[in-house]
Order: sequence, then C-alpha cells, then structure tokens
Amino acid sequence: MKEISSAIQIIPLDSYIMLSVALFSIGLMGVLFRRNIIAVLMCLELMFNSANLLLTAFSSYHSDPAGQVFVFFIMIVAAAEVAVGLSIVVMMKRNVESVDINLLNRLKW
Amino acid sequence: MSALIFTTVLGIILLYLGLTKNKTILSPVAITGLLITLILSLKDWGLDSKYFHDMIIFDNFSIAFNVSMIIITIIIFLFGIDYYQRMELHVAEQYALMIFALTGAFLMTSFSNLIMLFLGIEILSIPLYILAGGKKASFRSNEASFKYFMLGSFATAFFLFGIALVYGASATFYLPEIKIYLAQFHGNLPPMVMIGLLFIVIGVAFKVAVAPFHFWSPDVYEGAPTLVTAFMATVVKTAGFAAFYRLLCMGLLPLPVPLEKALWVMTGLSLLIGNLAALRQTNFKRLFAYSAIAHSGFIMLAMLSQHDTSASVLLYYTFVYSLATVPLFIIFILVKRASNGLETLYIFQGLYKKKPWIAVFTTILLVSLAGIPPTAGFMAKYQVFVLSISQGYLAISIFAILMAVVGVYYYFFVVREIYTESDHLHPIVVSKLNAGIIILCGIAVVVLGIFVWKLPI
Amino acid sequence: MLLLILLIPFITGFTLLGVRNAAAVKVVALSSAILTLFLTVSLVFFLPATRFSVSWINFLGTDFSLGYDGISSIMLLLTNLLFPFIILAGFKHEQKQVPVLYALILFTQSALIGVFLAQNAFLFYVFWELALIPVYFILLLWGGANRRAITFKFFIYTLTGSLILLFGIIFLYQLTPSPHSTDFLAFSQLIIPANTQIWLFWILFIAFAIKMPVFPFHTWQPPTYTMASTQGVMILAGVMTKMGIYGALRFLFPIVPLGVLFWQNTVIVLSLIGVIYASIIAFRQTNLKKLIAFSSMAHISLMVAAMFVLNYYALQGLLFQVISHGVTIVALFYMVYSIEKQTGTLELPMMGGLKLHAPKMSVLFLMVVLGSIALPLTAGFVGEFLMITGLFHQSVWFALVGGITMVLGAIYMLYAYQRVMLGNKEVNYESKTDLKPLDYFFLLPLVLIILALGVYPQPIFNLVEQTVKSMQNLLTPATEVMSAWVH
Amino acid sequence: MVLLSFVFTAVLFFSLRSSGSVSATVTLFNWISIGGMNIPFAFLIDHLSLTMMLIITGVGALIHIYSIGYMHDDERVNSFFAQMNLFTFSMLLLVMGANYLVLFIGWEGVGLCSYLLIGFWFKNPAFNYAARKAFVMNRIGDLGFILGIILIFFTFKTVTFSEVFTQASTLSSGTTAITLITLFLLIGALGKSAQIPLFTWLPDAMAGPTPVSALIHAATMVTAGIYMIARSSILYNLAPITLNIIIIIGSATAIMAAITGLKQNDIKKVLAYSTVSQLGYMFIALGLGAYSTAVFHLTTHAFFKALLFLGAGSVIHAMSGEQDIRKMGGLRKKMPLTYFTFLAATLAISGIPPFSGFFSKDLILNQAFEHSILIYILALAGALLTCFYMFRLLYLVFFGDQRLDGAHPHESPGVMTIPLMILAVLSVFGGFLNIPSLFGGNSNFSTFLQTAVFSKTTEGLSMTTEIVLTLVPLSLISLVILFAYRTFVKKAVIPASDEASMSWIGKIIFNKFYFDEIYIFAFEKPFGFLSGFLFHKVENTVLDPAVDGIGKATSRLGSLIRKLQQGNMSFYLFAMVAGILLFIVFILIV
Repeated sequence: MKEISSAIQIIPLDSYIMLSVALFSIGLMGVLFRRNIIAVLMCLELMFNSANLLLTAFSSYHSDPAGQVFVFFIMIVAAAEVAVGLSIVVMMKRNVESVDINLLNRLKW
Repeated sequence: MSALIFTTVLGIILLYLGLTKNKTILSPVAITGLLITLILSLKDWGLDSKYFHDMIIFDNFSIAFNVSMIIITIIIFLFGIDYYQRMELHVAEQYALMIFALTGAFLMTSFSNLIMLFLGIEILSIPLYILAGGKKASFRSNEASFKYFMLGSFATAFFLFGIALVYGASATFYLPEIKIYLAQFHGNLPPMVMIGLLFIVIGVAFKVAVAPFHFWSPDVYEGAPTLVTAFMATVVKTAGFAAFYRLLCMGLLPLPVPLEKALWVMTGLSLLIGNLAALRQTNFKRLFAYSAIAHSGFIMLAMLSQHDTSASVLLYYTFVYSLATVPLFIIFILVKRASNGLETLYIFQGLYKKKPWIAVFTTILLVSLAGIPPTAGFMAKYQVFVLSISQGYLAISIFAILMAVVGVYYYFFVVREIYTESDHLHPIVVSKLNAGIIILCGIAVVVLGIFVWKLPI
Repeated sequence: MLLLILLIPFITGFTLLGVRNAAAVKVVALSSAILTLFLTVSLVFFLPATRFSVSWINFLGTDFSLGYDGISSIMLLLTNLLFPFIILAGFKHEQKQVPVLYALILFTQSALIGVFLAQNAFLFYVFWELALIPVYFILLLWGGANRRAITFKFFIYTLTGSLILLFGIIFLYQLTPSPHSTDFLAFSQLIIPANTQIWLFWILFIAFAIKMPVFPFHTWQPPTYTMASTQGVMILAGVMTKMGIYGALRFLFPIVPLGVLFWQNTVIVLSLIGVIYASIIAFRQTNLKKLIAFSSMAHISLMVAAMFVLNYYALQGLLFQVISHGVTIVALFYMVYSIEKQTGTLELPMMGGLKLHAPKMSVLFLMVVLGSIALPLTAGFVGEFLMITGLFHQSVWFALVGGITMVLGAIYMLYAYQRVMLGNKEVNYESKTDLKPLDYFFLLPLVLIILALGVYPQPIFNLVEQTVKSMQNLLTPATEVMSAWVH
Repeated sequence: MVLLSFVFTAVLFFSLRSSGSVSATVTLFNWISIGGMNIPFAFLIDHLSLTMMLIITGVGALIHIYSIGYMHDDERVNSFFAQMNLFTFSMLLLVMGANYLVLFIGWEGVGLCSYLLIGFWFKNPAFNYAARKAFVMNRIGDLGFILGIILIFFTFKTVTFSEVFTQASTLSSGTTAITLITLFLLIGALGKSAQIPLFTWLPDAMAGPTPVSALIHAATMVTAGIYMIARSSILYNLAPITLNIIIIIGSATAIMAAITGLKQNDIKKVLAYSTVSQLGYMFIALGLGAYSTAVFHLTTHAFFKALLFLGAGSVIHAMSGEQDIRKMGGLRKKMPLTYFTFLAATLAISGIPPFSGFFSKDLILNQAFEHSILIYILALAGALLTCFYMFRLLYLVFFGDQRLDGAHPHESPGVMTIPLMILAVLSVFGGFLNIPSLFGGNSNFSTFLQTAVFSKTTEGLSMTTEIVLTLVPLSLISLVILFAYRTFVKKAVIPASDEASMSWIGKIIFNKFYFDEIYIFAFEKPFGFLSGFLFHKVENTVLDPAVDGIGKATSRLGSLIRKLQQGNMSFYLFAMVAGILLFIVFILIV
C-alpha cells in the first residue's frame, strides 16, 4: 500500500489536478456537444471518473483512505446510474427510433 | 437507524409481494409499513443516535423531517390505492421504488458526511429516474425520465467534482471538520475550495430546483405520472432542502461572503423565474412545477436568513407546502379523468358546480399555497418574512413579497376557474377515501394555520 | 362579550351552510345580524369597556387580543348596523345558492368585526385578509357582467397593498424590543427615526390607500362597484372602504407620526385631486351605479383629506362621516337596486319619468340623494361641515376645494335624480309598481338614521371624544420633532 | 297652518313689544358640541327676525290662500302644499336661527324647497333643468357662506350671533379676517339673492307655479341674503371694502336687470328681472350701510312684488296658462279686480307717492346721494327703467285690444282675489310704516329695527336737498309713464316677435346680455368636456392602463421567461453550464 502511495506521489499533485480538470472539461464538452446519447453517457462517465481520479490522488497525498472509499461508492452508484440510464435509452429508442438527445422536446415552455 | 433499515426491507418485501399479482394487498402493506417506520423514527426522538463513525446522525432535525416525509408519503399512498387500481403492471415496483427513494431521503436528512449526502441523493434520484418514466409507452413520460436522468447525472458530476476539490483542500468528508477547516481562513477562501463548495451547493440546489438550475423541473413534472410528480414536488423537495440546510448549517456556516451572495442571487432568480413563468402557464402540472421553483425561493429566503429558528421554519414551510400540494395533484388527476385527459387549467371549470365540497377544499388548499390567512401556508410565509426581515434583508424581502402577489395571481387563476360555470365535463368521480383525505388535508391546513405554527424539531 | 360579537356571525354562517330552505336562511342570517347589532349597541353605549385576550402565537409575540376604543366603536357600530340591512337587501328577490351567499356575508361580517376589534397588528392583518376572501367570492359568484376579470383585478390589487402592509408589520415587529411583539401598543411605543418613518409611511399606507381608495389607486373601484351585486357593493362601499380609514388611523398616526407629518400635504393634495377628479368624472357617467361609485370616491377622498389635516374637528367629522357615509351609500345602492328592478336598466339615458309610476320611491330617493349631498339636518352635513372646518384650519384653499364637493355633488346627484325620476319619458318599464312594504322596512330606518344623526349627532361625538383627544396629544410632540427635523 | 303661525307670530310680536325686551333666545338642545365648538340648536327672536317672520307668515299665508284657488286643478296639490309648508318652515328657521349654522340650515332648506317647487311640474325637462340650475347656483353661494361660517368660528370661536357681535364690536375696522368673512358671507348672499354673477337662476326659476314665484322668488327666499347681511351688520360695518363691493354689485345688478326687463315678453320673466333689479336696490342700501332701509325696502317689496306675481298668476290663470304679454291685452275690463290691484302694485314699485315703494325707494336714493352722486344717478336710472318696463307690462296686458283669439278671460275666484286685495292694501299703505321726518313721520320702522340692526349713522341732508331729491325723481317718473303710455297705448306698439328685426343692442338685451350663453360656454361646456376628458383620456387611457400595465408587463416578462424553457436537452445542458460558469466568475469576483 505504501509503495502505491509513494508511486502516486512521484507525480506532483498539481499534475493530477490538471489532468482531472482536463478530463472533466473533456467530459463536459462531450456532454455539451455530442448529440448521441450513448456518447453523452460515456462523457458523463468521464466526468465522474475525473472526480474519482482527483479523490484518489488527494487521498494518497493526505494519506487518508476515506477518499478511496468514496471512489468505490462512486463507482457503484455510477454503475447503477448507467444501468438506469441505458434502460431509459432503450425505452427511448423503442419509442422514437432514435438516440438523438434533442429529439424528445415536446415538453417545453 | 431501525427506521432506515426497516424501510429498506419494506421496499424489498413490496417487490416480492409484486410477484403474487395481488395488487390489493400492496397499499395496506406499504402503509402499515410506513406507519411502523413512523413509530420507529419517533422512538429515536431526542437520542441523537450516531452511526457509521458518526457519518449518520439521527438528531431531532432529521427525525422531524423524516416524520414529515413519511406522513406525506402515507398520504400519497392513500391516494395511490385508487390511482394504482387502474394500472395494469408493475404496481409493486412503483411502491417499492418510492419507498427506496424515501430511504435515500432519510439519508439526506441525517448525513454528517459528504459521502452519505452523495449516497442519499443518488438513492433518492435513481428510483425517481425510473418512476418518472413509469408510463413506458408514453412519450412524455419517456422524455421526462430522460431529461431528469441526463441533467441529474450531469449535476451529480459537478457535485462529485466539488466534493473532490473540497476533500483535496480539507482532507475530510466530515462536515464539522470541514467547518473547522474553513474557519481558519476567516472568510478568504482559496479559489479551489470556493469552487468546490460552489459545486457542492449547486449539486444540491439542482435537486431542489433552484433557478438557474431549475430547467429540468417543469418538463419532468409535466411528463412524469402525476402521482410521481406529487412525490417529487413534496418529498423530494423536503429532503433536498433538509439536506441543503444541513449542509450549510453543519459545514459551511458562517457562509463565505461570495457564496452567500451567490445563494442570494439564486433565491432572487428562483422567486422571479418561478413566479413569473408560472403566470403564463396553462398546464396545471407545469404551473405547479414553476410554483415549486417559486416556493424554493421562499424556502431559500428562510434558510439564508440564518437564525435559530430557520430549521423550524423550514420544516413548517415544507410540510405545509407538501400537505397542500399532494391533494391538489390528486384533485387534478380526478378532474383530468373527467375531461379526456386534458391537463389545462380550464378543466377545473365547473368543479364547484359538480362537487361543491371538493371545490371548497381545493380552494382552501390553493389559498394556503398562495399564502393567505388563516391557512398554514400564510403562517409559513409569514415566518419566512419575519426571519428575513428580522435579519435585515429588506430589499429581497420586499421583492419576495411582491412575488408572493404574483403567486396569489396564478393560484387564484385556478380558483377562479373552479367557480366558473361550464358544462362540458364528464362526471367527476371522487371515491370516498379520496374525498376524505382531501377534506382532511384541507382541515389540517387550516388547523395548522390557526393553532400550530411550529413543528417540534 | 367581544368574542361573542365576533363569533355569532361566524358560527351562524357555518350553520347556514346546512340549511336548505332559502327563506329560512335569510331569516336566520337576519336575526343573527340583528342580535349582533343589539350586542354591539349595548357594548358601545352601555357596558363598561372590556378586553379579551388569550395567548396565541407566543413565540411570534402575538396574542389573540380583542379590545376597542372610540374609533373601533364607530367602526363596529357601522358594520353591525349595516349588515342587517345588507342581508335584508336580499329578501326581495330570488337568489341562487342562498345558503352559501349568506354564509359568506356573515363570514365577511365576522372578519370585519375582527379587523375592528384586533388589538394586535398581526391579528388585524389576518382579519383584514380574511374579510377579503368571502367578498371576493361574493363578487365572483354573484357579480354582473365581466365579473371574472374585474373581481380578479380588485382582488390582486388590494392584496398587493395588504402584502406590502404585512412587510411593514413585520418590520415594526422586529423593531420592538425583545421579546418582540405585534401589539399595537408595542408599536406605538416605538421611537422610529424620521428617515425610516418617511418610507415606512408608504409601506403602511399603500394598503389603506388602495382600499379606500385614494387617487390614483382607485382604478379598481368603479368597475368593481358597477359589476358587483347589490349586497356585494353595499359591503364594499359601506364597510370595506372604512377598513382603509380605520387602518390608516390605527397604523399611521400612533406609529409613524413623523411620516404622517412629512407626507401630510402630499396626501391631502392627492385626496383633494381625487375629490375633484371623481366629482367631475361622475358628471358624465351614464351608468347610475358607476356614477354613485365615483361619488362615493369623492366623499371618501374628502374623508382622507380630513384625516390628514390632523385637526380635532376634522377627525371628529371624519369619524362621524364614516357612519353617515356608510348609511347613505347603502341606502343609495338600495335605491339603485330598486330602480334597476323597476326599469331593467342602469343606463341613465334610457330612464326617465319614474316618478309617474312610483312617486313614493322618488321621494325616498330624493331624501337619500340629499343626504348624500350633505344638506343640513342630514348626517352628511354635520360630517362634511366639521371636515371642511378642519381643512380650513390647514388652508383656505383646501377647504375651498374640499367644499366644491358640495357643489359638484349637487350637480351630478341631482342630475341623476332628474334623469331617473323626472321628465315625461314613456319608457317600457318592466314593472310599474311603487315601493313595497319590504322596501320601507329597509329604507325608512336608514333615512331615519340619516335624519336623526343630522339633527342630534352628539352621541357619536361623545363616543369618540376621548380617542380623538388622545390622538391629538399623540401628534403634538411629533409636530415639534418634525419642525425641529425640518430646520 | 301658515295662517295660524302668522297669528302666533303676531302674538309674539306684540308680546315682545309690550314686554319691552329687545330679544329673546330659545335654546332647544346642543346640536354640535365638541371640543371648543359649541353650536346649540337655538332660536333668536328680536325685532329683525320678528319683522321677517311677519313678512314670511303674513305674505305666506296670503299666498297659501291664493294657491288654494290657483292650484285646485292640479293632481299633486297635496305635495304642493307640503312643499310650500316645508319652505315656510325652513324660511322661519332661517330668520329665527340664533347662530349662523342654524341660519344655514334654513338657508339650505329654502334652497331645497325652491328646487322642489321650481321643478314641481316635473314632467317638463326644461323646468327640471331650471330647478337644478337654481339649486346649483345657490350651492355655489352656500359654499362661500359655509366657508364664511367656518372662518367666523375660527376668528371668534363661536358662531352664535350675540357672542360674535359682542366680540366683533371690539375689533378695529378693515382687518383681513373680517373682510374675508364678510366676503365669504357675501358670496352666499349673492347666490341666494340672485345678484351678479349668480343671478341667472332666478328668471329661470319662473318655471315653478306662480304662487311659488310670488312667495319664494319674490317675497321671501331671495331676500334671505339681505336678511343675513343685515343680521351681520356689525361685521359689515367693519369691512368697508366689502361694502363697496356690495354697492358695485348691487348697482350693476339693478341696472342690468332693469335693462333686461325692458325687452322681456314673458309676464313672469319681466317680474323676475324686476325682482333681481329690486334686490340690487336693497344691496345698494346694504352697501351704503343703510341696513334698516334695505329691510324696509325688503318689506315693501315683499308686498308689492308678491302682489304683482299673484296678479300675474291671476292673469295667467285667466288666459289658461298663456304667459306671453304680446298675446294679452284688454284685460282691464275682463278682470277689473286684478287690474286695480296690479295697478296699485305697479304704482308702488314705480315709487309714486304715497304708495309704499315711494318711501323705501326714496330713502335709498337719498342715502345714495349722500354717498356719491354716481350711485345716485345709477339708482335713479334703475328706478326710471323699472317704471318704464312695469308700465309697459301694465299697458300691454290690461290695455288695448285682446290679441289672443279664442281665449275667454274671466275674473279669478274669490279665494284668489281676496289675497290680492289685502296685498294691494298693504302695497298702498305699507310705506306708512316708515314715514321719514320730511313728511312729518318719525321713521318708526327704522327705530324699531335699531336694536337688531346697526345702520351706519349719517349726517342727514338738509331739508331743501331732500325735497329736491324727492321731486326730481317724481317728475322724471311721470315723464317715463307718459312715454310708456304714448308708446304702448296710443301707438299700440307690440314688441317684435323675432330677433331679426332688432338692433344689436336690442338683441343683447333681448338675450339677457347672453349671461346664460356665457355661463354655458365658460363653465358647463368645459366642465362637460373635462369630465369626458378625465374619464376617457385620464381614467381609461392613463391611470387604469397604468395599473393594468404593471400586470401586463409582469405577464409579458413571464412569457419571456417561459420561452427560455426550450425543451431541448442541449439547451438545458448549456444553460446549466452557463449558470455554473457565471456563478464561478461571480464568486471569484465578489
């Protein structure tokens, strides 16, 4: 455990933060600009994981396991969420024959 | 804690009962179960029991909110008896999911650790994504579910990233410790922490549909099955605000100035957008979605006027609001049935002629929401204003008061329709049970308004 | 006793909802109102002063406390005097949903009594709003053409004012020393800085200004009066306008005396503009009800002006005029109602020569009209004389403008009288009967009151003497502070 | 009833005289008593009010008797007498009131009765209009009056006559307060006594039944203004400016009305303008400070003008309602009683000795002369004009040939002629009440009034001047009568029936100096326009829409906000990100 931790700490914390922010931003952009739901879901997952990465790095630097525990929780919840999400997409595909995020826009104003 | 566990088990039991294909026993079981949960919760009153390394604290605050949410859920289930009789499939799942969501709500009221908050929010949200899409063949339900899910996940991503940032700075998820950590800066927080806190707050604000993170709510409220909408508008909102308040109170107070200002901006925007957009709605559910945003604004007002009594006002406001909202959604369902599934406000025309008593109590409920004496809704708003004015927030208070006028306008728009004569309605069928609960809620609203102005907390 | 007066109409109202027989409903409502009147009279004139107080919302500093002084007595007397007549006004014709209507009327009465008895600003506010709700429904369900939009406007407009008042009440509440209180007494003991009083004045005044109404907040009034049913308009014009006056007296003078002094002339000028404006507009109205609506506005505006001259005579006159205007306007609207039943129209150009068929009606109408234009020996004269005296004390010009109501009032009221009753127009009226016994039952007591008060107004003066004096005393130190502050 | 009250008054009169006391006050109860204001409902009986009461009840009783005959055909005769009695009551209240406010009650009361009686024949819209006009004009005056009363109250802290006058006598002359008070009261008097500029209602008031014109618009009500000023004589004595204004108004009215009277063709209108003119005379007297003279003229005028009106009524009655003098003529023979009484009255009004008018007019002229020669000339001109139009009237109605075909004039019944005769007697001998020292009398009337009315003392004129002053008018009057006789009896000139044939001066006079038209143009029209303007332009296009506008603006903003909700997923996501970014920027800046 110690080795992993020290291995993690070879790279300065700032770089982790930078990376996470970059990942988060990429995910964000993906969510914003992709119109295929599957891709959007994947981008969302990317955003989640950037948070995970950050948590792990911090956890390691703080020598505090709580952060890593949280990561596990996040992974479980994200899995559940994606399961629900995909089922919604399936339902949608069945109804409107498409996976474009803007196709369903009857509810407005 | 036993209550939390019991509800989880209850959900599972209900799922299994679904296998028996006997729909009639579902609601009695669910309601009995909830009553037991109620008793179990109350047993913890005053104990401040802590669990999981203090990650969960069942203090009076959380118990009070839990009880209020259980009562509201019971009312929803009572109405559900009639509502779900007409549904063919998956009734057990509906009950079970709501119970699961309630479990999440319990977590949201009792966390003292950001992990629990996250879990609570997710346990609450995921069943709701499914519930919102409950009518599988309906495009609208589908759309609601999809939008809710997408935006909810999106918000969760920010929320998580925020937690990560705060964790990075403070090395803890425990709110009391975060509070101690923040205190050392004397208000001049480093940008990273600030952004982290902002993301956390936005994550929660999204759940309670505070502007400008409200965009999901009108669409989802409209698209979701009405009973689910009622659940979202009441229980979810209550849980969200309980969590919000707990977050602020345990972790962030005194609020850093920029954050506080940001929250005031959100309050103002909620009041403005909620009320004004509701003004022009013709769809009842959308109207209530926007008015819910407006009510969020009022609750924010109470919450941000930090005072000892804020929690109590919060509880009173949310409870009273829920108590009036749920029956109104039910009445809406009943009226909608009588008018070929239309959802406009005009379907209320002639209600007074057909069912005078129901009409009168509908009026009382609407009056309560509009905040006119002697109903509880008025007392709730009054206390909010007492808080905010006492704390010296005069400008926003007067703005809120003007917005309350707008609120009166659209609620009374419905009232006016009720008393307008019209004869194109089919007969409105109101079962004795439903009528009884509607009347009971109406009376409760008045009694609360005249005799009870404070719920124990 | 106070509680009894408050509760009798309320409980009767509830009971009425269970009664099926329309005639029985009306009789029960009437007897309840008469009983209330009887109790009020004995309370105001014969019994020693009482208070009633139970603890209510302790943590918000609010007790359920009822009490009364001279001003409340006047208002109570007026309310409970008018309600039997308002109920009686419905005896003549078939109405729909009788139990609900009379229950609502009695609820209104109860709430109004509450407004006038409340010793606590919060309680006052609650009753204030409570009075609005039943009236809204009376207007909405029993109103005339275009009632949906008009009542809605009325409702929202007045509610806006009251919510702003609520802000004022809460603001005052948190100013009181801890433990905070909403008692009027606690409010009046506050020492509020002049700068605050100046803006707080409008916060508190706007609700009353809309209710009374003061120019330019009056636009809801003429259409609402025109549209409202007879009983609705009687409640509105007879009693609810007085709520505004009562509220202003209760809130402004003891609590923000400096604000009152600061805005005094502004309000007087606004009111006097209202007087002239309404009078002139009334002249060209073709709808009888609208004409009377504007005339009522002119009278009320004069009362507001008189209120703000802060003069002993003006206040006495104002409080006297409260009763006299209430009685007169109710009688007037009853006449309008009878005329409408006879002619089937309210449009003046379509009427004429009613005196040919109904000479007695014409005589009574004339008497009421004369009461309205303040002929000596009617109650209106005493009130207006004292008010103009008060205005004169402030400025000759105020008195002159205020006095023009006498002239303009004569012009348009006599015009209306002439248009309705006189002339030789052969109009195909719906009925050609004169007044019935029921009408006498309604009109004669009112006319007698108008005359009796005109001849012997002293009891009313005695009733309010103390209160008006104390109000004077209250304002004297404020005047000094004000002059010091201005310099 | 009125007769009975006349008897009572007479008894009262003699008892007061015999008891030797100057005045008696009867307080019924406290009417308004608050703070420093104490207004009792009290009556004051002194010589002035007794004089007035005698006139009111005496002339009133005669006119009531006359009315029995005059009105016997009318279906609403009950209500006629009720209103007449109400009037008598109000008028008595007016003169008996012991303070200004009780006086004001009567003041407004008579106004009301006048309104009712002018519009007695309510089927005719023109009559109703006239009634309303009378009431409104009176109200304008009343407004001034009430303001005066209020000012009196603020100045003296009381409105009771005795107290006001006691205090006033200590004040110096010409103070602003007194001047203002007197001016305000004067406005009241102008309205009630039909002086310029508030006189136009009186000619129109002839729409009422003739007895009404006789009682209200000649003998009693219109003289209320004179009474009030005489009553307030102490105050007016302290306000020389006001007195001068009164003289100017009085003389202008006297001349103007007399000129107008020359061209009127309606028998009652002529008499109405004559009334206005005579009231102008009384005002001149008042302005000169000769209050008792004014009251004296008031008394004699009450006799002869009531007689004139009743005579006219008799004529109208005989002519079946015809009032145009051009259509009458030759009635002398048909109605001898009426003719002779009418003649007596005409002589009286023209100031021929020893008829009553001579004495009162002569006194006024004398006093005018003392004051200024200009006023004297004006007053004299007025007298001559009066003389001319009265004789024009007399000649046109009673002389010449009958000009209306098909009418069968007949003498009126006894119930009408007997009052005529009694009044004729009074007109003839009424002047002897106050025979000036010139004719060996001792001015009984003036002396009698001295306790209640405080006339300015004059130095008195020399004997010769007085004789000249008596003879000059007399001779001129005789000339005028001759001229009238030549014109209307010898040449039998009948006034032109249409305007076109008149000279421009004639047109102006015929149209009563266009006063009505000017008023309509200057007040009624703009007022109506203003009303419409305020209602349509201000109320309905500014104020109401302003209020609605706030609502509409809110609502429009609402629909704008509502449109934000695009329904597109992408938009929502963008909106959310935008929101978050804004808040990041916000918290980093703040």
